[in-house]
Amino acid sequence: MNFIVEHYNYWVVVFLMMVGFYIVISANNLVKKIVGLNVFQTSVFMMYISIGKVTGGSAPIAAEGITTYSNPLPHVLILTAIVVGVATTAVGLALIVRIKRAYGTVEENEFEHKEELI
Amino acid sequence: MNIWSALDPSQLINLTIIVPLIGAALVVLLGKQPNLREAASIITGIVLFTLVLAVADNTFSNVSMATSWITLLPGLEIAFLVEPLGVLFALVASFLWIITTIYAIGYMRGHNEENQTRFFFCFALSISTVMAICFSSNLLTLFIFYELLTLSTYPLVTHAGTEDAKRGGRVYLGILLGTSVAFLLFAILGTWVSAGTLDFTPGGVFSGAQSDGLVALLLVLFCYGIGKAALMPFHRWLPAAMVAPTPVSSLLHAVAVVKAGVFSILKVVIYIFGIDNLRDIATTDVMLYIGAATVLLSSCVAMTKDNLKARLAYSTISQLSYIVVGALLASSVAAAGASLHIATHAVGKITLFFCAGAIMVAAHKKNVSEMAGLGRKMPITMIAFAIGSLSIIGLPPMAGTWSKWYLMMGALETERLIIVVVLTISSLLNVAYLLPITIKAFFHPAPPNERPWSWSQTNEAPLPSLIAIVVTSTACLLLFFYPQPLIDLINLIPDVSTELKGQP
Amino acid sequence: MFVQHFPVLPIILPLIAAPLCILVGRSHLAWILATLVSALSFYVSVDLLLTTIEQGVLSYAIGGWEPPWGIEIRIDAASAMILSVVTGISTLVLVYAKESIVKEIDSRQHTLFYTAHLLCLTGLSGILSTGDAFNLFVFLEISSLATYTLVSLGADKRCLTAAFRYLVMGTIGATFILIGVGMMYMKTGTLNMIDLSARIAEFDSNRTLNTGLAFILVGVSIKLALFPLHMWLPPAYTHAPSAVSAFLASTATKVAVYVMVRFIFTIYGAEYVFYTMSMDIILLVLAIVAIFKCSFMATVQSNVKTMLAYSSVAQIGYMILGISLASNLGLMAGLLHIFNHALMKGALFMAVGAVLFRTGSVDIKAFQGLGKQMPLTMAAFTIAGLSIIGVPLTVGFVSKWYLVTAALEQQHWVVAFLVLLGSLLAIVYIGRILEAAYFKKPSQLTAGKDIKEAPMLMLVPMWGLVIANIYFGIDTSLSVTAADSAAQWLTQAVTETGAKQ
Amino acid sequence: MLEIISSALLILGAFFSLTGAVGLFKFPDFFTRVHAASVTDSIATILIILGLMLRSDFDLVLVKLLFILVFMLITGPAAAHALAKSARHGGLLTLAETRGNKKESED
Amino acid sequence: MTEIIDLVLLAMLAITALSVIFIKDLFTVVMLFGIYSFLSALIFVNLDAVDVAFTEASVGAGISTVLMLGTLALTGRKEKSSSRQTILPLLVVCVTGAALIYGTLDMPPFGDPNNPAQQHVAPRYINDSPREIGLPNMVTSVLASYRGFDTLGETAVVFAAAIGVLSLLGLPKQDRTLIQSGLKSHLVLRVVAKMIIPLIVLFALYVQFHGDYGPGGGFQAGVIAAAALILYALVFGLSVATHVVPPKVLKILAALGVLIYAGTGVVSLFLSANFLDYSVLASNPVAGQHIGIIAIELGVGITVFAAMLSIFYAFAGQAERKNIQ
Repeated sequence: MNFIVEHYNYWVVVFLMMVGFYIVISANNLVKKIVGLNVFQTSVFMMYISIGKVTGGSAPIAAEGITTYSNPLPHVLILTAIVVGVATTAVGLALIVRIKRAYGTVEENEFEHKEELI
Repeated sequence: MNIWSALDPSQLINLTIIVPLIGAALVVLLGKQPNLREAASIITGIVLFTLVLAVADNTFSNVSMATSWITLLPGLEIAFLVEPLGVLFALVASFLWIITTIYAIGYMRGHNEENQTRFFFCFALSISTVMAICFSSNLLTLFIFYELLTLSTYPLVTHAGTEDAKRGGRVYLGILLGTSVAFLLFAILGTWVSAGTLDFTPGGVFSGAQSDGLVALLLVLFCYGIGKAALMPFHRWLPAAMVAPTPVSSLLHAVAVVKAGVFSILKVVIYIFGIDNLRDIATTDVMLYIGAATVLLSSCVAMTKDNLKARLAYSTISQLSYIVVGALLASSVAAAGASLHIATHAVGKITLFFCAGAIMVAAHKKNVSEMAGLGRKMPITMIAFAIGSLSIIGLPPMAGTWSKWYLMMGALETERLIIVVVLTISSLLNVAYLLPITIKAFFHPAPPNERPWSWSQTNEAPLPSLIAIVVTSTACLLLFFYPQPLIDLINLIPDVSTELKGQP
Repeated sequence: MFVQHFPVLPIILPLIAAPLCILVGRSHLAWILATLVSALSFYVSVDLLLTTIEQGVLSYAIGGWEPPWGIEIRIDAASAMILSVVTGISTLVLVYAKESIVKEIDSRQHTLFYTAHLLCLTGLSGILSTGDAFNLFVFLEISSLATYTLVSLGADKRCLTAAFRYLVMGTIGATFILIGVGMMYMKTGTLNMIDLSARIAEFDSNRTLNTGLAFILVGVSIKLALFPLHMWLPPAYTHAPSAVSAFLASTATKVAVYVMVRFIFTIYGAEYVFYTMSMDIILLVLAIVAIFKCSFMATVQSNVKTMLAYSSVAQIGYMILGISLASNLGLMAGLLHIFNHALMKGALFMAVGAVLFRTGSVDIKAFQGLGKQMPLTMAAFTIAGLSIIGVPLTVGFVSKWYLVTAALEQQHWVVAFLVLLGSLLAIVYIGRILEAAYFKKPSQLTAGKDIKEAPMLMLVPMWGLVIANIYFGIDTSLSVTAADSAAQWLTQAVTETGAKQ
Repeated sequence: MLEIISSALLILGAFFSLTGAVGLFKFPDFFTRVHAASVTDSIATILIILGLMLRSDFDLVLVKLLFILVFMLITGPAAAHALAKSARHGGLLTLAETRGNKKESED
Repeated sequence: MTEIIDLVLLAMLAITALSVIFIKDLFTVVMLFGIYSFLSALIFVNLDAVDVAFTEASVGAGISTVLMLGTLALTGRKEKSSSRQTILPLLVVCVTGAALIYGTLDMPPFGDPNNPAQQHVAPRYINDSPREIGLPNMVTSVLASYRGFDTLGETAVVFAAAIGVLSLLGLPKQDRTLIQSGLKSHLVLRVVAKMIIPLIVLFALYVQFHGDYGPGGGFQAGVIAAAALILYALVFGLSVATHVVPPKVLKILAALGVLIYAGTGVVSLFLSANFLDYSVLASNPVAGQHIGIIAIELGVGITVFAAMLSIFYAFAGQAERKNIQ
């Protein structure tokens, strides 16, 4: 029981990750793939933030009267990771726009060549 | 006979390799003026031969000659070292190379082939690599130049540029590169890892610390890895390469390539495994019998071939297996016979190929069946052909006699009667597939349209070819009467001798 | 005065040059700038290599914050060696690109191309130099983003789908690595590699750490196109501009291999990975399958770039094989092959690019008769091809030699034999091209046009690589010493952790 | 005293947002739903923020809340308006109109 | 209390994510994703990661969603049903998930202050950073100084993304004609926009320079400022926006930001300190740190602003181009 209380957070996060991952590899529409990618990454971010959480701690901004802070390091990492995520998303979406223009579709199963399946 | 005595002996090795390269360069430079170009080739050949003679001279007055170029990998260098077996092969190759060049000039002009410059260039290149093989002092060097030989002869094989020339070339390259990369390199690496050295050392490199299974495996790998020895079932490349112009066939199939193969096998047997240890290796017998089988089978195939060159090719395969068998008999006498066979078979077989080429140039005939009455049209050629055949069969007074003699002795000494039987049968088979040609040529009536015959109609091959033919056929005779220098040379090879063990 | 700052220069030089390219605007100025900077970082990397061979690891604390609190730049022989390869190839490719991109990329995008190339270089150098697990992820993403851009610059529209597939798979891989790093951090509370290795050594086996490693390995395997995860590579290399293919094929995947080496040998330690988790078997099998499957795929391609791409995947198999032998010699063979393969593949892709430049096609038909029309290019292709096959006196032979020796040393006779068999397949797929080039009449693809030899700016770098192929095939002292000391340092890191236990 | 007022405001705000949510589900057509939704982000938020302001003592937090309040006051209605208008623009009819049309068709 | 909120939020997240799988209307999918990232932002707040929450809300829910909507405008909002087999993906996902669950078994308990993650490196940041850097916001200190190199990389990534999008879509030309496109008819919106855009910009500046003391910093500020102009472009039309901030300028700004950041590091090189060591920028280290952090935060802000806006321009330019055709 105690074990569950201590880990449920991670398990839900894993579930979310897998939902995102599933969307990425199963979706037929490229935009949806990108959405899935974002869901996947956001869930990973949650895992990191969960690592940094300290029960009874507060946001890592020094203020008088507060003794326990949550761990700032994961926050920093995830700030960076979020930026990376949005950068990837932007490029991916731009690619999709070009693909639409070149092929007239963004549905994977409508590309001509087999090698173009993503 | 050493006109190079001024030089430091070790320099001779470098020269033997570099001179042909210079020759090749000259050939390219003089590509525009055929006469100068051919002159360059011949001069190169002669200079090379004198060099090799000088090397031989030093060997007899046992001056040790060694040189090292570069260290390729730590502990592994491209290095050269003169030892008697190499000298023997070098002598044969360099001598016959001159003859072949002379012959080739006649042939190529008679056929007015294209790309003659490329032809003579590769020709010179190949002899240079052969020299490197002769004197290589470790397996890595041998391997490298073995590969280079394959690559430099490939353009010669596909010289004609026709579709089946390409097909032949593909088989040639495929089998030779394939076997060498898959088996030979593997065997070399195995030796390197297990024995820790690749240098050719008298008595072999395996200290006995290695597991028997490993050594046995290595022997098999070597025998098949050296595809140039055309041990069945990796013999296909030899007939396939018959598409090449005849001078190439003669150089490849009588001298350079195939002999490089059997030479490598001899070297491996003598200097990597060591003749004495050979007996204890499990797979020796297996390979020995495979060799024997090759001897018989290829002779049988040869009989079925009507195309002259194809027949000669299969006869070459069987003759090569003589040498393999001799090497694997694990007796010093047999080894001697094998070494001698390199020389004797070379002169004999090259004569036959020359004749085949001459017939093709002069009478435009490829097949045995068409040769009735040819003896009158081209008497000299056909006489030479007869001499060559006898030498291959091993009848006195021809060179072939000696080598077969020693092989037989070796077989008897090791009490392997099967081998004795095999050798005898195969000699009979040789008779069966070689003599008919001569008989047909001289005693069968020529086809009606070519009669009545008169001397005026004698129509021999171009002079250079004729010279070549005469020289080689006389060599066949000479080597019967004066084999001594070669035999002395062979006796210098560690634990190889023409004397039976029992005798003092 | 900058000598003590050399470790960080290969990263920040291109990083600063990239925005400058945008500022100067004019494409040929951008070209000059990019080439100069790349050459400069090459010089720095070589200097670093020589230093590390003598003195071992160089550590540089970014921002003056000592590790593990700050980010550490940590250069040992391995990283310095691959760093030199990457920067060197990049310089040559940039020289080559000037002419090559004219026909393949819209002139308005040339500046962007150079910028993206520099960013990619930044990312790769960063991956190689950093001593911090998360920082590695950041630079991985820089290089990846730049790579997606570069690939999508191709002329054929299929480059778009190729880039997109690359993007999706690459991002999944990066996220996997992120998960793995997170799990490592969770158990150790640090991100610095050396610190990590010390603290991981305290666990003999731990489920979280195992999973972390598994995810990192899978993620990296996507990036380095290990066999079942290689689907993104062939289309990407096929449809990217030639200069890009040449650069990526000879650097990007190699860097990923290096990352794998880092995680296996420096962070987790060979004992943990190979004995506790017995990853070596998995890697070995995958590597062998990769060698055969992809070499075979290469033999049936009609598009020469695709063929080279598949051959790259096969060659990566050789590197992984070397690593998976879990021995000093094997690791050294793997590193050596990274170095050598960069030389050969670079030259091959450049040659193909030159053919594309002149004939406008990379179909095998376009190669027919080129032996006479573009002698220098095809000669370069031939030599590099022989090197791939592993003919003596080329670098390919050296790699093969060490790989097989390493395999035999471990008594893996079958593996050794398979390696040699693999090179037979190489004979087939290279042979097809050579035969077409030298023994076939020009096809209708090229019949009409008169094909001239490639321009000087393309030939010079191409032949630079070819000569390197031969030079390092004959005089192996430098490359072998580098690879050897690299392997030494990597395995030493293992023993260090062992000592800390 | 403040406590009680603020809690009252908070509860009221909560109640309004709840009604908004219910309305969003219950109401028949688009426009009525927009109306319901806009209740949540106008009155409900205002009440909640006021409640919070009463709880916080006089400092930066208070100012920030004030800012948010003003911001919500401006944006909330604007958003609702934009929604409705663009729906109109897209040719969506209100319930009444559709009924009217039906009548016409019946006649 | 936190746990309960946590649980509720997680449940909502799960529902949102699952519904993304099944819904075919991409517009809804994108909206759901916006909700998803808002919810995760709430979780971050709940887990004390205010800066992250701030970023996630402005990026995930803001920029990403806008870009996705822009893409949908060009590619169509319906996902076609496909005959694609779903067993293999499901299998892959199950295996991966199983592996992860297996990994969680040895994970340290959630929120335990004695976890290794809290023990080894972090304490220094928490206890000493106020003294060493002189900033109350530890996240900013770590981000900008201890791990400043990561942030430099992050800036490079944004720059790279901008380069990528530009090379793929190209920037719209700045046209002198000033077509009053956008939402001409929406008078209310135009008035409201005029009222709030200055506020947003003001807020962006506040976030930029107050990031050292509270949540926020260059990245969030850049995004917010970009958002202000995106709103402007949406309401008054792209051509007007390009007139206010020309694309060329954006390109230069994006490059400039990276240069400012890297330049700061190089300056400390010339002051014979390590790369990105700010302590030497002023006589007293803490002041130096402060100067350095302000400088690099500025660099980040400029780059992010320019990159985000130019990316939006690129997409909007495509949209207009489509309308013209």
